[in-house]
Amino acid sequence: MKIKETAAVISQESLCGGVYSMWIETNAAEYASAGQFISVYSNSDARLLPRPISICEIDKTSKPGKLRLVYRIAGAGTDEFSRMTTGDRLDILGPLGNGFLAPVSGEISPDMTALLIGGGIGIPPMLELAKSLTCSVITVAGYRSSMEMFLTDDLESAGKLYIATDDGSFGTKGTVIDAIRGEKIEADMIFACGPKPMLKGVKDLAESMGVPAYISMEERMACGVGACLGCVCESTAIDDHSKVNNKRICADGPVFNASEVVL
Amino acid sequence: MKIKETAAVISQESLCGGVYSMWIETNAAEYASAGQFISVYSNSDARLLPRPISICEIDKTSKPGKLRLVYRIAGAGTDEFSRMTTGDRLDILGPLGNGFLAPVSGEISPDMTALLIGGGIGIPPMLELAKSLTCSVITVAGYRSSMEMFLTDDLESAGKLYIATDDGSFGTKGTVIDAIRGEKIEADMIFACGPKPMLKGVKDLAESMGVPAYISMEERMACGVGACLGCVCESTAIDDHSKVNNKRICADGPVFNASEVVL
Amino acid sequence: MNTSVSIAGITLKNPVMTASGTFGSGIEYSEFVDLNKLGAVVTKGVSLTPWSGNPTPRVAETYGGMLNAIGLQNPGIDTFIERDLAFLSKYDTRIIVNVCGKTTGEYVEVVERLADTNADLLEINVSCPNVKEGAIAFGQDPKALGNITKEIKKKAKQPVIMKLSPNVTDIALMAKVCEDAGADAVSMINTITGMKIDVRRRRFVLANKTGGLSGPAIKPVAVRMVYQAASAVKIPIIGMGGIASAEDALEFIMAGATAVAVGAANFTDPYTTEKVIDGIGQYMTDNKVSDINELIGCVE
Amino acid sequence: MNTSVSIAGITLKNPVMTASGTFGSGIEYSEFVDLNKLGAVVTKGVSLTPWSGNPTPRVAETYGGMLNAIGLQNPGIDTFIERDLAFLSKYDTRIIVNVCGKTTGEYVEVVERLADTNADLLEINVSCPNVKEGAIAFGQDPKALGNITKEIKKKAKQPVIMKLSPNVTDIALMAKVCEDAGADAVSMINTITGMKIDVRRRRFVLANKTGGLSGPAIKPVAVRMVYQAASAVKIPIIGMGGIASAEDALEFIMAGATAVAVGAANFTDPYTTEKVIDGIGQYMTDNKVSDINELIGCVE
Ligand SMILES: Cc1cc2nc3c(=O)[nH]c(=O)nc-3n(C[C@H](O)[C@H](O)[C@H](O)COP(=O)(O)OP(=O)(O)OC[C@H]3O[C@@H](n4cnc5c(N)ncnc54)[C@H](O)[C@@H]3O)c2cc1C
Ligand SMILES: Cc1cc2nc3c(=O)[nH]c(=O)nc-3n(C[C@H](O)[C@H](O)[C@H](O)COP(=O)(O)OP(=O)(O)OC[C@H]3O[C@@H](n4cnc5c(N)ncnc54)[C@H](O)[C@@H]3O)c2cc1C
Ligand SMILES: Cc1cc2nc3c(=O)[nH]c(=O)nc-3n(C[C@H](O)[C@H](O)[C@H](O)COP(=O)(O)O)c2cc1C
Ligand SMILES: Cc1cc2nc3c(=O)[nH]c(=O)nc-3n(C[C@H](O)[C@H](O)[C@H](O)COP(=O)(O)O)c2cc1C
Ligand code: FES
Ligand code: FES
Repeated sequence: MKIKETAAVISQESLCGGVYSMWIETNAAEYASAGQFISVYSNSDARLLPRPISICEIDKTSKPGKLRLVYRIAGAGTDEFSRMTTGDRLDILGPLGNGFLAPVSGEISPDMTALLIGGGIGIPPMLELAKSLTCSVITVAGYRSSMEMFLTDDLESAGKLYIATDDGSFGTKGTVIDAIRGEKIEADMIFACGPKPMLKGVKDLAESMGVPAYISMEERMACGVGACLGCVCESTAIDDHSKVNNKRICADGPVFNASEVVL
Repeated sequence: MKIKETAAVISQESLCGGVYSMWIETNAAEYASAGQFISVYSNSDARLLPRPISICEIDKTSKPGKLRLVYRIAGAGTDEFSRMTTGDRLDILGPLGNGFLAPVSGEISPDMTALLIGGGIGIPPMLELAKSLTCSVITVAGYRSSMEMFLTDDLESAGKLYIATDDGSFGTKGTVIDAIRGEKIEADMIFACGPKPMLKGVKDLAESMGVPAYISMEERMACGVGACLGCVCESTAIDDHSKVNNKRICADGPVFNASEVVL
Repeated sequence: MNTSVSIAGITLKNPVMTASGTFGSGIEYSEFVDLNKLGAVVTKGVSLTPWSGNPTPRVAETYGGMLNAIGLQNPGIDTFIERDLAFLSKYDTRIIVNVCGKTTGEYVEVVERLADTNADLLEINVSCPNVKEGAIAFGQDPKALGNITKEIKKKAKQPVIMKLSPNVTDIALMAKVCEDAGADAVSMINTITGMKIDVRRRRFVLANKTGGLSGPAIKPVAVRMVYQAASAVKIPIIGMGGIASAEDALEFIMAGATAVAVGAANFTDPYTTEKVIDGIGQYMTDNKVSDINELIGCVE
Repeated sequence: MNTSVSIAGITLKNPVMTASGTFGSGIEYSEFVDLNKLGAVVTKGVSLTPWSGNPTPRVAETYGGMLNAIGLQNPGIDTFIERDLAFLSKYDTRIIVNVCGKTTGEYVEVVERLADTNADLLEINVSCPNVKEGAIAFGQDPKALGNITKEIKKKAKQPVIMKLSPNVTDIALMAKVCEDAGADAVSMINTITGMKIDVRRRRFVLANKTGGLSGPAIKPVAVRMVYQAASAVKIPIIGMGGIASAEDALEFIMAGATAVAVGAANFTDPYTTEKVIDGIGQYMTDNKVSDINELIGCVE
């Protein structure tokens, strides 16, 4: 169930340069699961399209529940969000899309190991996923440098955590793939979110490991619900909706089996 | 001197249904005089043109000084202003235009009597004028009904006050002109602000009394400073700016000698 | 209080419809909006065969509006009839099918395929700025517009609405050409061609370079065009472009539109159509208007 | 760092000017802006004799923009030369005189009267949507546009900029026509014709019914037109339409504009021109651009 409502900001903190963490109170939390996202609307009348932001953590213990969003300032909209403080209100629509667990429901047993791979601002959705999974979890997070690391404590308390940094200032020097190869990490399935080059690497990795990879894709959106056809990505098979090779990231994704999409 | 700045709301109160009084703190106060106005900008990015609002009271005792605006909700912009509370910020430009006293400077002596006529939302600028004048002041204020009266206490403490109401629920039943005729008010000069039909009546009254009338005009504005030629009114003589018969209300007015303009 | 209006003999329970391409076939938004409340659902442009549309990014935000260059991705008429028209048949609302094509022949074939379906009206999109062939090429040339209108009218079983492009010098002329060629109605405006540049990266924001501008930003242009067209033709006009509130819709109606469509505003608030419908009712009550038809073209 | 650009041999210290009609002749805004900082001041349209313009209301606010129907009120060329050009002569900025008329003859006469003045460039307004005669009638018809350009070029002592209307089907064609007829530059866009209706009163908000839409709302259309024109002509383009920030200005420059003008944004913030100039400098520093000319038309 999707909800459009005015949510309240519960707290906001800066995690590291340009990256913020915001908890909001919203009825949408009740229906949310790891890997879904919400559309966040600007309070400026100049900016009418929503900003899609992944759900980083879900708290269903209260009613209305709470959602955590972790985001990087990328432009005017996220800049506006970063200035919000407790009690501020913002319109949201969600939860949207299909999360990480939908495609694997019933396929995960407690003795399995899931490998979660996050790159940069693709890391946040991995946290709720790590917390939700009922099997062993190994997370590999990639950052530019030790100065730009965030969510590491949270991820560590939700499973084993490896870190890669581009400049080697912390953990493995190189990419998440370098870290996985270097640490000889094995797993039964992979979940990943991050920049396209990383997702390509993940796809190749999964193929070489012979395990499925579920990756979260990104594209500019308008409706967020599958109606406008703004946010498609190329799919390997004819898609159900338009009978071409275009899956709608907002409605058919954002999580896809890596074998379904062309990267 | 005109100032564009972000002013702070000091206080806001509702005077009667739909009419609000707001004090703002702004450096523009230092240069303001009765009958001038300020351009008030909306905080909505959808509304880019300012709302011209007359200066109702000026407090130059502090630095920055303070301005009082009394306004009626007429649409989205004034509605937005009415929701502001202490500490809110709004952009303003001003003071703009020529006030009531510019055309009569040096011509008023303490033994004279000035008749101030305000109709509806044209009443606010009369308050600062009443307080500024160094001669006797008689104010006549016209309202729709006793339910919609505002600023009467303030006006009373700044001079003699007569009231007319359309429905006769307070004071003279009828227009301000009816009240003046009924009370046989005499004066050496007239200052007026209000709807056009009232200003026409004032012009005729002044002619019959053989005294000058200074009236404040209104028109939709864009620049507020005389550059765009949006806010003209027809003048009896060729105007200086465009050599036609159009005075710019924002720059040549808003106060005109009634004989200068065609009503 | 009567809120129903009629277009070419087809009665709509109220004048509010969805703008083609912004509401799919209603499936996705039916989670938010009771489709039974709508005057009509106007479906996304459908062509003879599946079209895959343009590369991404396909959408961009602009000040008070948005650009899109979807490029008419659609599953083609077969799937559309089977799935989308079947879905809509469950609802008590009018169905307007938006038709696109690369050649007159393609348009006509789609129109013929729709003949025995539950489509109530056909809206012919000759104004999409985001595809290279067909579409806007017909919509910017009076002669081509007249010709395609005539060809479609020859074969169409349902009344035909020609959807006009605002990217023309004289919208009244284009409306008149349609009327003269037999169109039952015209709708306007499709999007205005625009462009956005990412100055940091020095690149076009849209993969297609240009896209169609829609949203509140364009409303004054759309209202003006409806007014000009209404002064030139007698056939009904469906007005759209930036409608986000009942007041917006009423501007179009007073300018001369018989019905209106809500487009980009659905993306900002999926409940917009219902709010517009309720707001029009409120306006009529407040202003003692017993029949919405009194308001059509009433501006002075 | 070089911020100067050149239009028909006239060098501007930076590419930022005021848009005609939004800045008077600079007198009023000189209280806020140091005119010496501007690339050029473009003055309000001036005609042969004083024009009194349209009835009021002449301006209306729209979503992210505004409508105006001033109707080219101006004191006529005599007063203009005596007062306005004399005022501007005190400043170290380029002077671009915007010229309007009802007939080709009137345009030409104004142009001739400006021959021996301190005007650096002439901008010919053939695109004002708010007057019945002249203006836009020339700007919407390629043949008329070519003719008037030729006639003016015959007599003009200063380089001639033709100011184009966006209310056309093919802006590239209009720019090309001007280039072929000898124009030294083109500027675009003038306002897009729009309308606003007060639904409570069921009346046109503007006395003139229609007005010209400007402001941030129209920027994507303007950028697109500059890009299309830049692809069609070699003469310089002055871009405008919704510029309120340095980023906005840079969009136009990257689309192909050699210079830009700030219009309606002056009304929202009288300091806009200075902010745009400073912001462009900042962008160049941040992005290590040593010459602004490198940015002209650089979008990919
Ligand atoms: C499914 C999904 C999940 C996402 N989750 C996160 C997250 O958890 N944390 C986070 O920091 N970011 C996330 N993003 C990216 C985020 O949406 C953009 O950074 C944000 O929209 C930028 O908005 P802005 O106004 O700050 O930037 P601007 O560049 O000013 O935005 C202008 C427009 O472009 C769109 N846009 C710009 N960049 C992107 C982008 N990369 N993806 C999609 N639209 C974009 C905006 O939505 C807006 O419409 C996600 C994107 C998607 C599609
Ligand atoms: C010199 C001057 C002094 C004024 N002083 C006062 C005052 O002291 N108190 C007060 O309540 N009102 C005053 N007004 C009127 C006030 O400016 C309008 O009521 C206000 O602009 C309406 O804005 P809105 O957004 O609420 O209405 P909307 O109708 O939504 O406004 C839309 C647009 O129309 C313009 N507009 C609407 N009505 C008017 C109007 N009557 N005059 C000018 N522009 C208008 C707005 O500025 C805005 O650009 C004054 C007007 C002028 C010209
Ligand atoms: C994402 C999107 C897709 C569109 N697709 C179509 C289409 O398939 N056929 C069509 O005739 N118009 C299409 N349009 C145009 C709209 O139907 C409408 O004419 C235009 O957007 C103006 O209305 P608005 O400002 O309310 O959005 C599309 C518009 C948008 C924003
Ligand atoms: C109030 C006003 C008056 C204008 N007067 C003129 C004019 O006299 N001559 C002209 O060529 N353009 C005139 N214009 C058009 C502007 O110069 C400019 O082309 C247009 O407004 C788009 O730019 P903007 O969006 O930055 O305002 C006027 C615009 C406005 C808003
Ligand atoms: S954003 Fe509209 S279909 Fe995905
Ligand atoms: S509002 Fe611009 S001249 Fe008065």
